[in-house]
Amino acid sequence: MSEAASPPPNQPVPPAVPAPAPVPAAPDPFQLEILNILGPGAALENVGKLPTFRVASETIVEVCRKLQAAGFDYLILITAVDYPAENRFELNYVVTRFSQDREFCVVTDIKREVARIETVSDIWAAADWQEREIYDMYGIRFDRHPDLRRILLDDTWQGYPLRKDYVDTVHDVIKRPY
Amino acid sequence: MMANVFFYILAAFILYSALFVVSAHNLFRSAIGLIAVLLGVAGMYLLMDAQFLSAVQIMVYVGGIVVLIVFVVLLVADVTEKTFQKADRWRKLSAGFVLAVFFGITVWALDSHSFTSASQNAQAASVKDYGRALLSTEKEGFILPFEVISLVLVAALIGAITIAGQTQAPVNGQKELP
Amino acid sequence: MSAPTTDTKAKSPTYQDYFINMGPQHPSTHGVLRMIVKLSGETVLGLTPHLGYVHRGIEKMTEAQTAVQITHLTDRLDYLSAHMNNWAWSMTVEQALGIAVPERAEYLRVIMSELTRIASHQLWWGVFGMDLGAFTPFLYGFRDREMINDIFEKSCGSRLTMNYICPGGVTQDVTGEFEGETRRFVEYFKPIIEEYETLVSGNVIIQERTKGVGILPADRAKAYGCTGPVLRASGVDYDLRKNHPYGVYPRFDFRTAVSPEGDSWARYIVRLEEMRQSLKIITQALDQMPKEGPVRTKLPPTLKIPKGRYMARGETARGEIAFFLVGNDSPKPYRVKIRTPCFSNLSAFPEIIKGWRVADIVTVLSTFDVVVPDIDR
Amino acid sequence: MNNFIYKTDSMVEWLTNWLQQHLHNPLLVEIVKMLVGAGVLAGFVSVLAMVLIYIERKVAAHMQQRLGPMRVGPHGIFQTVADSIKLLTKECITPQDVDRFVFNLAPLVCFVAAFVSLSFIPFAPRIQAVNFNVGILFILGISSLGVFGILAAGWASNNKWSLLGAMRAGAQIISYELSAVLALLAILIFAGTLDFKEIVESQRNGWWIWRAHGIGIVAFLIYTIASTAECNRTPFDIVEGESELTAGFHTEYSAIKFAMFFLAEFINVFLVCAISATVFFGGWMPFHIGDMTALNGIFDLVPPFVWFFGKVFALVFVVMWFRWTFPRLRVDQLMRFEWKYLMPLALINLGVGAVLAAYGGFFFNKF
Repeated sequence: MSEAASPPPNQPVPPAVPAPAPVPAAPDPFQLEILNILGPGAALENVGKLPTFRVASETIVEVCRKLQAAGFDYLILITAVDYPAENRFELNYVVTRFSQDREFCVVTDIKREVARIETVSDIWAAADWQEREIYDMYGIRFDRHPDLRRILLDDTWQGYPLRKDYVDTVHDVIKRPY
Repeated sequence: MMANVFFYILAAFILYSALFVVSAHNLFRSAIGLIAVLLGVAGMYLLMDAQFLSAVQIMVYVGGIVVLIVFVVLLVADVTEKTFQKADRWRKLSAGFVLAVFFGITVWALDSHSFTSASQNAQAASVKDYGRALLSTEKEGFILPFEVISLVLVAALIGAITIAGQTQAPVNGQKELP
Repeated sequence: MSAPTTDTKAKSPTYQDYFINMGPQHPSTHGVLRMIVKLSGETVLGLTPHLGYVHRGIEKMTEAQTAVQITHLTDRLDYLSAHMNNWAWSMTVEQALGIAVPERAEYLRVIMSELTRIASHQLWWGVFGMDLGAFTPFLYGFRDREMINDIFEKSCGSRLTMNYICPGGVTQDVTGEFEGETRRFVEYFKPIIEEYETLVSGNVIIQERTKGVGILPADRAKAYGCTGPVLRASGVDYDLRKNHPYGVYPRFDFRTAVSPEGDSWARYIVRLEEMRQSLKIITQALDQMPKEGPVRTKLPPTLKIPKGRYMARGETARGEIAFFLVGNDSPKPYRVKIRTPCFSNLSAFPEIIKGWRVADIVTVLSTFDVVVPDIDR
Repeated sequence: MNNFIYKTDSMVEWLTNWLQQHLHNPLLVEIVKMLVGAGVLAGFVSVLAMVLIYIERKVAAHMQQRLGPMRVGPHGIFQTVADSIKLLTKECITPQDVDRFVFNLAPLVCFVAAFVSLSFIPFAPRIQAVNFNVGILFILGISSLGVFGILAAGWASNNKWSLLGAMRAGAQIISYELSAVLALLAILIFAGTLDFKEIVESQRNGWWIWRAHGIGIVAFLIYTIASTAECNRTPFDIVEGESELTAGFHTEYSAIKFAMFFLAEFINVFLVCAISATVFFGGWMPFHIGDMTALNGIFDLVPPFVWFFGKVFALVFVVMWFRWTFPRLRVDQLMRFEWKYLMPLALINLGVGAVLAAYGGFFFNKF
């Protein structure tokens, strides 16, 4: 609800909290600033309510380094989304500053059969475990990662459960006749 | 009558424990045997009405020395580990020989010495007398041995601390603890 | 009990390496958290957490459920911050669908969340005492938490996993006794915090055990994405309620509890101060709250989540929870990623515990206040 | 009441006569007498432990604003009995890969050490199982055997947490024993004897805690701290440290073997408090105030064993109070406290005490 304009405390209490305003199609100053930092390779996507910047997967480390240098010291999360129909994984890096109240998302695509990207864990230590989780759930390998192991599942687990085409071959819970 | 019965019980106990010390297959059990031997000897002292000696025996040997031995065992030994190898024939033979020689010497010594029963004086000695004797500078006083022993012990302590301090390996990444 | 073969971080064990297995069944890991600790004597040389013992695959489950159903999963994350988790998820859905929330519901959300924060910190305070070997604070903390649980029970019939806050407002209005009871609790609890201080804070042993122990420097805390009291105890003035205001929080006068030291003691006093600030917020919210009105916006029968990315963040008792939602014009979300505070906070733990003693693992872990289901999801 | 207490001599005499009439064999008589004594002591120990556990639970409960056991019997007084029966009838589990002999021996050692030590304590005039002229030395010696039980338990369990607990126990108990003994020695210098009976007798004119120039008070404080540590009680319970080591040396023990450790712990608490009461608070001696003969007369009417147990249980309560208010120290803090503060203080106290005993008179002669 970052876009919801919260009234300042000295104003009279409004009757109801307004619904979050829709994101304008044109980039606002904040988004322009990010575009500036990211350089020419980045494209703004305004689908949904989270400002999203698409970059090429080869440049992800470079992009993250630029962001970190620009003071974006808080990596909220990294996550992957699986699009089997389009044969790609989408990696989302949600970043903000500790001194700022707006976050944005840097998105990059990788091919499903490659499933490999460089780590950003040396830029933000928070990425360490987040990337391990993605490895665990999607099987995406992070090059140069210091300790890439499964984090939540068993070391012996077969498959990557958050992929859309995952079939649980280990647990037969559904097959049991109840 | 009573004393005799107890003497034989204790003697058997001490002998059995002593055998246990040398025949146990790991260090910890030997230490237990040693404690039993020392307790048995303390019991012997009690039979002879030497209560102070008995108490000191328990305190110093059982409470101090054996506990230190046990401490060392804890540091080096594993429960499942058999610390001692099975003796080969030569070792058994030589052990038997040494034992026979020692037994012979003991019997000879006991035989050649004429024992006199303890005087009334010795039995009546109280803790106060011991204290006086230890610190007395008279002809029969023990002040010199007492002080020499304490000096030796202090030297041993300091030496132990020095050795322990030297061999402590520096640990990587270890912070100075407050 | 020997060195774990799967642990790639540990080099091949030598006879000097002494590994102990802390957990998964251990009284002080607060659930089923397993840590492999490499020791030299009592000194910790390295620590590797092994997670996932209560992994329930909530993120996978969300892909098969509708937005309202997912609310029920969220309070199983950090069960001590159930209201805040509900709220953060509700905000995500409201953001995606453009649902407005009635005024009274916003205030109820704030009051419930702050009560939850107090209840969570009360429990933490008790468990903290117990982790340090004092059993009595545990009972004191639970005694006072009971009053809050009673309030929750009367409002929604449930004491732990409330499901009270839902997309569009709250599930039902509170009873008439609610305001009086909450005020009575606030009045009761103000002096009790001072009792907490005299029983535990003033104790020499507590101070010896916590001051200077397990220091988390501000830059490392930021790098690891630590949030909540753990971050604020490292001197970073960052509280979503202030820095990223949501709901009606901007209308209240309160202070972010910050302490610069970064040690266990700082984390302790930050939480005590947070309880005081929460009491302040509750009083103000009760004063400002409209006495009547709707508490829930009528929602369409099916909530289709439009295509795109949405994210909402909320401050729970342990830090920031964020729901990252990807919709594709269907009632079920395409992907929900839950960023939980304990996961990030715990990731900083192995680094700062090196060089401390076995007993300090317990102290520092206790002041990190992790809830294992929140880590494992 | 008084009659019963003071007539124990005649009871022993009657028993001896009766045995002699029926057994005719002096050796057999002696053995039976010993067995009877041991039986009485064993019964006493069991009941005492149950009472102490009940008291502990009640003290804890009331400090924590709850009621504690309330269901079994009025105010739950039979709860500990029920618990003991449960512990005795449970299955004795011996884990795999333990050193069975040592594993089974360890609880016995702990229990016997505590049990034997109790026989030296004078509960009232002429009620004392054994009287040695070096009784206090014996107690200190035998209680140091208890450490060995803990070390053996920790080692034999083949559990790393147990071993950590045992190592801590060894270091802690041996260190704190020094302070405890030094504190007691300061008073023993004044009393001039190591015999418990004589120590009590020497306080006919006043308890040592008041009479010994303030040395007594310092010594008492040191002894209380050090003996709490020796019993592994909070704030020095790092040996068990249930939040760190789960249960330390007795993690792997169950049923009757665990009960023995438990029993030994409570007997040890009673024991150190009994020593403290005997050495510092005059044992079974009634409280007297100088010339106030009337008041002293009233105090004299209270039987000695009530005085003794009153003092001991008051001290036991203090130890329990510690447990339910204090958190636990860390192991290095614990050792630092002993070697840097407590032991030097005890040494200075002993030195000053020796000088005063050699040259000075006594303060507070009237108490």
